[in-house]
Amino acid sequence: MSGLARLVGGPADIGRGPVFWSLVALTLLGFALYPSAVSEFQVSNTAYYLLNIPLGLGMALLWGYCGVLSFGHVAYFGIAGYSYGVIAGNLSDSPSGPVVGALGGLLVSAVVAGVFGYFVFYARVQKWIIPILTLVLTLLLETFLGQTAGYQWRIGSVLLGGYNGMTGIPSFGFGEFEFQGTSFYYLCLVLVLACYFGLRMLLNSGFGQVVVAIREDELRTETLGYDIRARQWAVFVLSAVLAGLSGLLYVQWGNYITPSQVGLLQAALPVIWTAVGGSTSLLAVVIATFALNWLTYTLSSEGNQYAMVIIGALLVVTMLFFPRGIVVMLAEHLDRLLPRARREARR
Amino acid sequence: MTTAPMLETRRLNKRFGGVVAADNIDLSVETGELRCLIGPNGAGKSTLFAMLCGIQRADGGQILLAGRDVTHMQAFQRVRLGVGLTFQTNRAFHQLSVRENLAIPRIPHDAERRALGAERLAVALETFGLDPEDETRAGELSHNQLQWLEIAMVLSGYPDLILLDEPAAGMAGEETARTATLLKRLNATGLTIVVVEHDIAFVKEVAQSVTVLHQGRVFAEGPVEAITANEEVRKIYLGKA
Amino acid sequence: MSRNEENDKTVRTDGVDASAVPQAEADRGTDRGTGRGPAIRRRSFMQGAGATAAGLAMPTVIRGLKTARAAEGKVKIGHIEDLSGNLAVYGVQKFHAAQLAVKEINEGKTLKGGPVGSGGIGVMANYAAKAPVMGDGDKDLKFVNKGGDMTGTGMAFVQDEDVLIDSGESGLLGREVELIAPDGQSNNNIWQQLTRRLIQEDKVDCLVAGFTSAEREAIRPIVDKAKQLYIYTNQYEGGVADSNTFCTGAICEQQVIPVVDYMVKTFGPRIYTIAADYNFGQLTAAWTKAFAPLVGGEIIQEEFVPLSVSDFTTSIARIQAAKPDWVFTLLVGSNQSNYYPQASAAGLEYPMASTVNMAQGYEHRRFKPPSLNRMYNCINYMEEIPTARNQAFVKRWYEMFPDDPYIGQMAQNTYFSIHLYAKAARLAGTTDQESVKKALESGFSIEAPEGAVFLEPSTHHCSHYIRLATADAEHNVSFVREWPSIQPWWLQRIGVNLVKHKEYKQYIPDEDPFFSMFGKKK
Amino acid sequence: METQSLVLSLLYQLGTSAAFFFLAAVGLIIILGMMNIINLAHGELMMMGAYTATIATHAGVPFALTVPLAFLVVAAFGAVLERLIVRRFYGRQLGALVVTWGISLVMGQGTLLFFGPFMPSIKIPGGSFSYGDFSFSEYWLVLIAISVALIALLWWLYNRTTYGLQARAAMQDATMAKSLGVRTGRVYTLTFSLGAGLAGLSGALIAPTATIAPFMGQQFVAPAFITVVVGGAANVIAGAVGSATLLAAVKTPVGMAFGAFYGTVALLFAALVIIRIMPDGISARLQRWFDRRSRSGLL
Repeated sequence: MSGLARLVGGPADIGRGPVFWSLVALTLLGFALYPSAVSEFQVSNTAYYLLNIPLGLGMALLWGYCGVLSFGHVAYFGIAGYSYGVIAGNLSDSPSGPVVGALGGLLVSAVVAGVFGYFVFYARVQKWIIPILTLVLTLLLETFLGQTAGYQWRIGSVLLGGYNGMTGIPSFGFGEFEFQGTSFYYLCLVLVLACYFGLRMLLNSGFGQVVVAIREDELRTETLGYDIRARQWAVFVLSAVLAGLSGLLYVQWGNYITPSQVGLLQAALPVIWTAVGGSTSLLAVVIATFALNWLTYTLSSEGNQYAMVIIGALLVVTMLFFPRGIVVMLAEHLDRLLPRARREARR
Repeated sequence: MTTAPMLETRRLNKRFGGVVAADNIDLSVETGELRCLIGPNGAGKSTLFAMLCGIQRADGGQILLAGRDVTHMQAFQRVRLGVGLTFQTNRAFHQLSVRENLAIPRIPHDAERRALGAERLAVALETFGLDPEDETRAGELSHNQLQWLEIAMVLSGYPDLILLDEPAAGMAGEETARTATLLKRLNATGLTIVVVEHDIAFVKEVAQSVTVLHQGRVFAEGPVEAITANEEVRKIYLGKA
Repeated sequence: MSRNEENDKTVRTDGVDASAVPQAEADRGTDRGTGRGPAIRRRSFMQGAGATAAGLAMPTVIRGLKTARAAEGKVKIGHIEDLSGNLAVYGVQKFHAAQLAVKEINEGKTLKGGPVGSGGIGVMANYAAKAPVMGDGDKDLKFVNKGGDMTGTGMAFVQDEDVLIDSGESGLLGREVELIAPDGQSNNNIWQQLTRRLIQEDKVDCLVAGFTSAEREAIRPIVDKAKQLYIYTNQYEGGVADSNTFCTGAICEQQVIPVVDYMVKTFGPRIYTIAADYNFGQLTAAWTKAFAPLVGGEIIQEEFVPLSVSDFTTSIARIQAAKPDWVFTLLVGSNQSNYYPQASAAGLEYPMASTVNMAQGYEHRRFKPPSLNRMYNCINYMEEIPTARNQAFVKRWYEMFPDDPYIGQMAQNTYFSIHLYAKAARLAGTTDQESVKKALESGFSIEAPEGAVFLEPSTHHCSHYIRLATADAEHNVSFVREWPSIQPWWLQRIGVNLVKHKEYKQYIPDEDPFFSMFGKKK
Repeated sequence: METQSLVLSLLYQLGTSAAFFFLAAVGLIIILGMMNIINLAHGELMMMGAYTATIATHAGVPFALTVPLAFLVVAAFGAVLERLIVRRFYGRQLGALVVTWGISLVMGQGTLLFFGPFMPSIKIPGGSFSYGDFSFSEYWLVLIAISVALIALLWWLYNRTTYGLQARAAMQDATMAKSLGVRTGRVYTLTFSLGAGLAGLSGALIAPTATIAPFMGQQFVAPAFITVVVGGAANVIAGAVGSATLLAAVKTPVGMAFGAFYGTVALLFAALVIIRIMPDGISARLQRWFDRRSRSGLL
């Protein structure tokens, strides 16, 4: 195996062997051709399912691979979204406004996550407290943003907009070109692929191995000479940037963001996607994020008042029968059914 | 001036609530020495061990590594100075393969240490019959193999001093002997070894010198024969003290 | 879903003459009105006249725009409200209102009303120039509560009792009306997805949607991109100037000013404002602060409460420390409703005024008396309005939805808004959206259950029949004062004219120099 | 007189606020603090208690009796929940989190479908009295007293009864407890059911002061979690009492001086700071303090 193939195809995620990769290729082909087969509306809807995936991936990285649960990652989603809105909105005359805005958005969420992460990890705060700390942070952010309705909350020419949210956020683009509809869909698709394969390679690298080692046994890893605080911090910031990427795509999709995007209800969602798919696999989280977003929309689109009951019951059943995540456990099952493919994969 | 001892503690203190776990412990281990720390349950062995490797903070006193004060250093910083350690319960990564376990430790950049470390690791792998390219999941190994794997794993970080907490716990006679052989062979390469042990037979087998801890204090210290013959030490072990 | 009876389907043949339908309605109105009081006859005459005037104007306005889509197929009304989740309380009411309106349209019914020209004279002609009798003791109150008395000496105006008349066709323009009503789940993201679906996939002819301002702002960019005809039926903070959006709910200037005026004159000038800490609360508080000095009032303290707060002990103590004459409560959502029982139990007995409670979430029915004792609220609709037309509406509602707990202000707004859309489409003779928007901009008046409502063309907002409702110690509701028509004037004052200049934004009071002299917060 | 009544009012606010935090958290103290189950359905259990009390009151049962009734109903429901679902998630904290979230969705929306969007509330028992400028609700004083009684009862239950001892043993080391003959399965069921029942009880107690609606539980979730986490795990009961008091002591004066927005922000900020400087929670700090006192012979 060449170095690159080993990085991509390594054991950090489920799915190895030619059968798997041909399935992936087929699925990708399907996604690539999808816009030409359906209406503009379905394309934009599918883009929405896709744009949530980096947030889910960040969650899988942090929780599934590093063992740190954040209940407030939507804070970075929101921070990136709002920052993009402020920067790109103020630079709306400049052709590079959206690009600067996007970079700025990611940078701001990385900085906030960096400061908060330093505060948490370098103090060696107990692990089970981290979810609550992160949740409190995002609730603080929501409370603050909710009351920014007035003119004094204007940054440059952009109003934060309070609870009603920030409107008129520019779409992403370069110069004259704007990502909208189908092109936005492809933008999401490419970014999701980049995130997925990037993370897969990262986790198959030495860095990834140490991250998994930290999840398995912090003390053991530290006494092998690793500063686990620095690694946890780095993973935290990286996952916050991924959440921020979703936030950027979200505001570019709807040209709009509200404080409820960083509220309690939204905060639980990435955790749910990750748990349902199986937190120990990137691919599982990708699938679960896509599927659950699709399901939520489809049920509500029917105007069915039982939608929430169905989703709730589904979560309970999934966790009862697939405690380590539905995708992960199905994959393991499949693995057992196909012993030959498995042996091949080992090689 | 003589070179500083590999490991030294000065008036090390630790309390838990009302219990004194370490009471002014002075300890000195020379480079190349193989020292055993023994003592009955509750003597303060584990606390001392935890303080040496930086898992617990001392309330007072100093810890020096090759003459360098490491009292306020984090565990990983001490490891980078050349300490390796194993725990009482096996803490190899059960989810990872043997190869991955051996690949995880952080390797120092110093070429001299690398060469020496690689040699020691090779000794360990040979003694235990471990294959460094083995892709078997560690969780599938037997208890003995896991214990050995953890020692090999620590050695893959190329340390100058290893602290082992009951390395032969739960092993049968033949395996215990193999572990003892390894410690002696490693020691012969100049590696400093500190072993916390319960099993007097094992101590007799490997140790050159022994420190006895009792109620958080250094109770006795000396060559292994003198200590095992000591009447007071026997009393402690039989609970008569 | 739309529960329409498929019977009596008198499908009209093709192209409907633009002016014929309102004319026919007006005629029918005259027939029905025969033998009633003179006022009604005059009303019918005016309606006819309005229709004729519009008919004259129409050829240029509407006919040229008749690029209608094929007349076959159903007329689709998209309706998004929250049927589940936190806001379902209000969403389900509004959904039922839409179902009722669509059912009536399909059964060949319409509300009275028609285009009356951009000045809205048709509305005002219905009333005498003299101000209505003000409530000042039992004697006079009765008159107003009954909506006037034909033979009484204090009579100032009169309203039609029977406003639901035959439309002359079943359905709309000979087509059946279909309601497509997905569930917003109290989640802004789903709102955006559903709006895209209704516009791009279902290609609805009219979108009626939105409870919170956040929901409206979430979907407005999508609406504007598609130039979708959109009706927002909620009471809100005001300021939306959007060529595609028609706001049929009451706004600050229609509610805050009358109630503050009344409260200052009745109870005294010292006002304590406690408001929800978000756009609606802050902007309404800003209106209060700006207006109170003009009637001699003074805001002695303002407190803004985050939406998550549900324990009001400290706020209650602050009010007691401030000793106001009355408290202006602009609290929103079910957490914040807790204020009322908590204040009552703590012995807080100041008179209260509001523009949000009772009419939306029927707090006077849900909370045990006397939590809302001496609560005064300016509303455009409450189920208790004692007029005959409203009682008939309430009866129709509960025949269709016998288990509903209450008919709120927003539900009534949705109800008349959908009828209003149908009338405008008939006037346009097509469901082509640009044509219908033009028709809606022709100065439309409709006889809603609350009273006459006039859609003001330049701002796309409605004049409303505003009543000052109050609850007593037993939570009986009475109406102490009425304003038969209050115009939405603020957007006009700052120069918005959507007929002439297209706009797509929401103004906030800070953009108005008139407001800028008052600080907003703290 | 002026100052006196202001001080009295501040004390009263502090008491009610602390009682609110404590009541919001009391069920969670057991379920999160002791069993380590992140129970996101906590709010819905409180909602269920509130509905039970409200329905029973409307049916003519005196309010005082509906409170124990709510305890029993929700405790029974909790026992069923534990047997059927929750018991498979011990030691799997995050699985439990998702499952309880699912349960909360089903309970909230199910209540909406079954009982409609609102339920007429019940009257707050008792009247009010005033002193100086301020007036006070008698019912809240009763709630403060009940909170104190609950604290005492819980302390007694966990420190002086066989069940309490067994429960604490089982939570610390299930295998060990099992080998000593403790029927851990039953202890878990009892404990979860007790936690659920307490949530129901406090839901019923808060019901008269709240809007009775299907999603009313959501308002308690954040305060409850913050209270328990700030309290810490060393001694969950003492911790929760300490943190409820401390949080109230931050929120009340700030809220009184600057208004509710700053009160809320101060509360959340205080929580962040406290967790940061006392990662083991207030209870660990308290315990150390007691230890020192007892060593020096003061206690």
